[in-house]
Amino acid sequence: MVNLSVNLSGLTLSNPIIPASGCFGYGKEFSEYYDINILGSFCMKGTTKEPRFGNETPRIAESSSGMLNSVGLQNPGIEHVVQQELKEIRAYYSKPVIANISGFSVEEYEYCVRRLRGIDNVGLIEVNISCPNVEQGGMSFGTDPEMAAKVTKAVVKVADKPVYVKLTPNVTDITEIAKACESEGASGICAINTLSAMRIDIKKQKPVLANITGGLSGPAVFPVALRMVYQLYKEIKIPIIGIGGISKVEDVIEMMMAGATAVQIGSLNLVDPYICKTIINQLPGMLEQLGIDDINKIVGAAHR
Amino acid sequence: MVNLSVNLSGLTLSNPIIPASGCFGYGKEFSEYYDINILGSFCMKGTTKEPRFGNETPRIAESSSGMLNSVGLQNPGIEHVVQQELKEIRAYYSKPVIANISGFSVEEYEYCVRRLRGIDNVGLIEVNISCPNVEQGGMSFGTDPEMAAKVTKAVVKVADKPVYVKLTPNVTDITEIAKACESEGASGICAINTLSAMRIDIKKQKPVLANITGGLSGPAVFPVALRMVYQLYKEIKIPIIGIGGISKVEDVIEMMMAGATAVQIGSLNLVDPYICKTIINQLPGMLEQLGIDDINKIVGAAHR
Amino acid sequence: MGIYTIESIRQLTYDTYEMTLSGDMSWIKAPGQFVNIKIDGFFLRRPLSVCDIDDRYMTLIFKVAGEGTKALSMMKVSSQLDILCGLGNGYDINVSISEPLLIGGGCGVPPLYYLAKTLKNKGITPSVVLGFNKKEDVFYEDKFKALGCNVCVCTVDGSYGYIGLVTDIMDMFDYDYTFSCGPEGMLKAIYDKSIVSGQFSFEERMGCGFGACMGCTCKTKYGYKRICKDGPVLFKEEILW
Amino acid sequence: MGIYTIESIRQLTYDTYEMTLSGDMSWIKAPGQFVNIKIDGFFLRRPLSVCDIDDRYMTLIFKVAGEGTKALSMMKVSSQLDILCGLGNGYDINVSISEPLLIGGGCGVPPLYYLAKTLKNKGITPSVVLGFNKKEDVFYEDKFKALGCNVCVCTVDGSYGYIGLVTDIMDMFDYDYTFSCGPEGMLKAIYDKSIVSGQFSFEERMGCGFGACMGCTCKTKYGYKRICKDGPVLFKEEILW
Ligand SMILES: Cc1cc2nc3c(=O)[nH]c(=O)nc-3n(C[C@H](O)[C@H](O)[C@H](O)COP(=O)(O)OP(=O)(O)OC[C@H]3O[C@@H](n4cnc5c(N)ncnc54)[C@H](O)[C@@H]3O)c2cc1C
Ligand SMILES: Cc1cc2nc3c(=O)[nH]c(=O)nc-3n(C[C@H](O)[C@H](O)[C@H](O)COP(=O)(O)OP(=O)(O)OC[C@H]3O[C@@H](n4cnc5c(N)ncnc54)[C@H](O)[C@@H]3O)c2cc1C
Ligand SMILES: Cc1cc2nc3c(=O)[nH]c(=O)nc-3n(C[C@H](O)[C@H](O)[C@H](O)COP(=O)(O)O)c2cc1C
Ligand SMILES: Cc1cc2nc3c(=O)[nH]c(=O)nc-3n(C[C@H](O)[C@H](O)[C@H](O)COP(=O)(O)O)c2cc1C
Ligand code: FES
Ligand code: FES
Repeated sequence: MVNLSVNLSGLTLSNPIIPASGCFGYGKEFSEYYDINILGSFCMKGTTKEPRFGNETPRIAESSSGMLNSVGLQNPGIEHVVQQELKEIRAYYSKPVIANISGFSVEEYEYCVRRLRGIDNVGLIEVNISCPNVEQGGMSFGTDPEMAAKVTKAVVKVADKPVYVKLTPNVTDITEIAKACESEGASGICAINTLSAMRIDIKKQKPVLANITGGLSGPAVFPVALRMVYQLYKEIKIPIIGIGGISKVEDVIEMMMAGATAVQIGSLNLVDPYICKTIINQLPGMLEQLGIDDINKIVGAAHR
Repeated sequence: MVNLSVNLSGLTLSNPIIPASGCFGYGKEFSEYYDINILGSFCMKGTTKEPRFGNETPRIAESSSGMLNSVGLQNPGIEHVVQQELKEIRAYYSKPVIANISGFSVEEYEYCVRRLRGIDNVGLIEVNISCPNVEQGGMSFGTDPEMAAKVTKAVVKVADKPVYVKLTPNVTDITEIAKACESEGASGICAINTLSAMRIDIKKQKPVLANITGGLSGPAVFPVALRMVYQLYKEIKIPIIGIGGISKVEDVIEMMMAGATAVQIGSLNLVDPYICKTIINQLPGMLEQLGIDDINKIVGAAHR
Repeated sequence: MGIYTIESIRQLTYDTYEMTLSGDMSWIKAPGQFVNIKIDGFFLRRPLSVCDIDDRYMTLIFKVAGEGTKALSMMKVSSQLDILCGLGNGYDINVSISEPLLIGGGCGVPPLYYLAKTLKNKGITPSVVLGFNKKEDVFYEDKFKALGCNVCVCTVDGSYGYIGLVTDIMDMFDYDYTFSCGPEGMLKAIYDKSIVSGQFSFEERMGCGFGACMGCTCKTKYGYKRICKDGPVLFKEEILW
Repeated sequence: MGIYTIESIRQLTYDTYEMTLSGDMSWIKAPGQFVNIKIDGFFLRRPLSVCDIDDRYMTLIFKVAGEGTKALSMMKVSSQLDILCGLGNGYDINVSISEPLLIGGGCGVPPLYYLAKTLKNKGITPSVVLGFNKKEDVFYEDKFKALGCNVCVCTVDGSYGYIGLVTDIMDMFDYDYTFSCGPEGMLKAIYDKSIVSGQFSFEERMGCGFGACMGCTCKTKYGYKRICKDGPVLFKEEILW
């Protein structure tokens, strides 16, 4: 028997597979396709203090081995998430979930995280300082180590769960941002969010997305995400959740060998709603084939 | 008849299609596949002051819709390029080429550019401050606006041809670097070089590339390159050569609508040696279909 | 999600194809629902309305609009497709109506066929208005006629049927309800012109097609709705333009 | 570059396939050259040695090493492949030799077959040593025998033929020259052991396969060489390990 269970700052997951924020809603749609209790955990859609419509449509474009989105953090606001979504989730998911939080000021982040205190089916808080699809706030917190530190510090102070900070790849040096978060008490780092990107409709001579730019995700970004996780593992001591372009079981293993303790799978859920189930089923066999009896042994293996 | 000819700071190209540096050697191998005189121009492999072997092999890895390289500027040195390659090129290419220059100090850049004075089949100098595959120098000049400005200034002073600076996408804000180059007299900007990336061999539990990381190129990066060209067009007045992931005639048009006056095609030449010929043949028909009689009219069209 | 086998591909016009597929049809519950098709070499699936269906076969009609639909049109009979089926709400036919008018424009026509058939089975024979750009684009007029529907075709350039837009000829019929599908401009024109209630089927670029990504959200009088899950069909009363 | 049609696919061992293709063979000039195959869904081409060739057909033998060769193994007869042909220098047979020994290991065996045939046509019948890991991996022993070659097979685990490595059995033959192809470790062992001259065919991860990208460069006594263009065959005298 291969051990698949991993530990994220005290939160034990039965396996390292976590659907990523924004690509799994609140899990409900997927629970109609399969029993999502097999997941290590799942990450809810990004939540802000106030409800948001997000950006105008079109919000989606396609590219080679990838997609662009400019959803812009559509969500019903933290109050609704706490009062309704987190309660409804219990009906089809019995483990703790990950709450993904965004804000347009340090106070908003703090507000949301405070509001999550005492809610026992939230196991971890993922602080998104990397959304490329909102005007102010969002990514701007993630491109400046000082701002990243400020948000982390404020949030860690009020949180009663481990705080993981989710970073943007749209920076010169991601390790610098991560170190700032680590030093202010972040329990872990999630990397990466989407790459800022765009497409143009040549018939209309206009950007495809109403928001002009969007975030690139999917297999196209995998080697960039992998490089960043590898770099982070060298520079920080806290656990890393590896995200970006994972589409198959081999990618999970690469990502963990680069240094991730767990992984998140985003866009692939949108085109193959069963992808996480498939990968969870394939993991033990794949590890056995590689002669590995405990998945924790591969974390950072490529550094040795 | 559709007009395809474009002008790069006084250098007129019969069409905007230019094979990118490092993906076309000195053109010789391709001249065996087709008459490369149909090209607008072509960009020679990156040249440094001293000959270089580059990095150890493996230097190549693959990813979804892309490839990674860590060639590390293998080249015979500027002296050999001037004395031999540039002379031999005349036998199969009768137009001016673009010389791509790299260095490990400002002096080295300056030296190479000075050495190119008076050589009439060099039409343009592309200063590569963005190679992710060399230890010092290379990309480090391209991630800091001050260093970028310094290199540009030194090179512009000694050059007798237009100087275009080639930028790296591995930065938080590419426009900041471009503006630094523009203000020091660069005649144009080339964007983008490769994205720093990696792959891991899960059987060996080791990075695939001997150099650990490499540069990601190919269709996977197209939407990122397009976004950067679009951003640059808003912020600078000098011409932009759009590079990154172009694989078909539609991509050329998107790139020009984003703001590129000409484009470079890199990796695609490696997997389809006829790609530039194919695209040049398709361009007039594609433009006609879009109702465009002069390709210059689409430059920056997506901004209007 | 399921694997479906291509049973036939037939070219209806110079750019429009009709494809029949076999496989598990139990997912599909209502006319106006759509399927989302994985095409080799493309990351996102392509949404197409169900044009017709029975226990064993499903018919889709699609226009070659870009690379994805082009690749689809070149697939071979008996090859297989990975399809997410039974997506969206579909048209609600449990509304009290007696003389419905079905209005389709271009590649908005396909879902109306299965809708017409379903209404027919309920004992209601709808009237049908089909709008196209030009003669060469027209398809399925005879299919609707074969159902016994009163069918009127118009083309923008007048090269076939009546000249003009669907809104120019819809008043030739008596109707107490509209079901429509087509370009947004057409839907808006119908909305503005018709004084009766109705259901309108919308298109939007989609990430998932099953409600997970918020890629397709629009504003309605009753809050934000996902075109893919809460739509594609919206009631006239809730639409905000 | 050209389009080639798959005429047959045959499984030689549990993981090794033999494929014959028809198309323009005029590109191929020498044994030891390779082709570079575009496989749908993969960005880079896959290099494979020419195993045999005549005016109309080419034979390739490949092991399923990863996703690309797996996809290749599942292609159907009569489907088409986009292939760059006639790449690399190939073995130089215009050297003065009388008793050449051909040494192949695993998927380094294929190019030696066409080499043996070419030598044969020149009036020289080579001896052949083939090394595999185990019995189940062995292929083409009979094909070399049918050419009239003296063939010796060894397996690492001794489950077939002689036990051991090719270097353990090569001295069973008299030879004045070696032609080898196989894993780098094997080539190095042959280099160290043999006292005669020879030619060695190398593998490297390739970007282009035709000399444009410098992805495959190695150092030799006479400067840097591109495995794809200046190789894959190097002379013993120039090799630097
Ligand atoms: C609910 C729904 C039902 C539809 N039913 C039909 C139908 O029955 N017959 C038919 O011909 N067409 C239908 N369409 C439109 C059809 O989905 C597009 O024509 C198709 O996706 C174009 O793909 P492409 O690769 O050829 O074009 P490309 O332009 O290359 O596609 C690029 C991307 O844009 C998306 N896209 C492009 N046009 C549209 C569009 N109009 N709507 C949504 N996404 C688009 C594609 O899905 C893809 O993600 C429907 C659309 C929706 C949303
Ligand atoms: C000149 C030359 C001749 C060859 N001839 C043969 C032959 O006749 N029969 C045979 O079975 N194999 C041969 N090989 C090896 C063959 O190219 C690889 O097994 C194949 O590329 C693996 O592809 P994959 O997608 O299955 O594996 P993956 O590991 O998924 O491939 C990933 C990437 O690595 C490259 N790669 C992986 N292994 C190798 C390798 N050993 N050499 C070069 N690139 C590699 C692939 O081309 C691809 O770019 C030859 C290699 C070279 C360089
Ligand atoms: C449609 C969509 C919506 C997203 N929304 C969020 C979000 O609300 N919060 C967040 O932190 N990341 C969001 N992301 C980013 C993903 O969580 C993930 O970081 C990114 O897509 C890279 O992973 P992937 O390549 O597996 O998709 C979103 C991504 C997509 C495609
Ligand atoms: C094998 C290889 C070698 C390269 N060498 C150079 C180089 O010497 N100098 C340079 O400026 N860019 C070099 N590049 C970058 C390309 O010129 C180009 O900027 C990049 O590949 C993106 O374009 P593409 O996606 O069309 O390949 C190289 C790229 C590849 C793939
Ligand atoms: S397309 Fe994903 S929610 Fe509608
Ligand atoms: S693989 Fe490109 S030069 Fe050899």
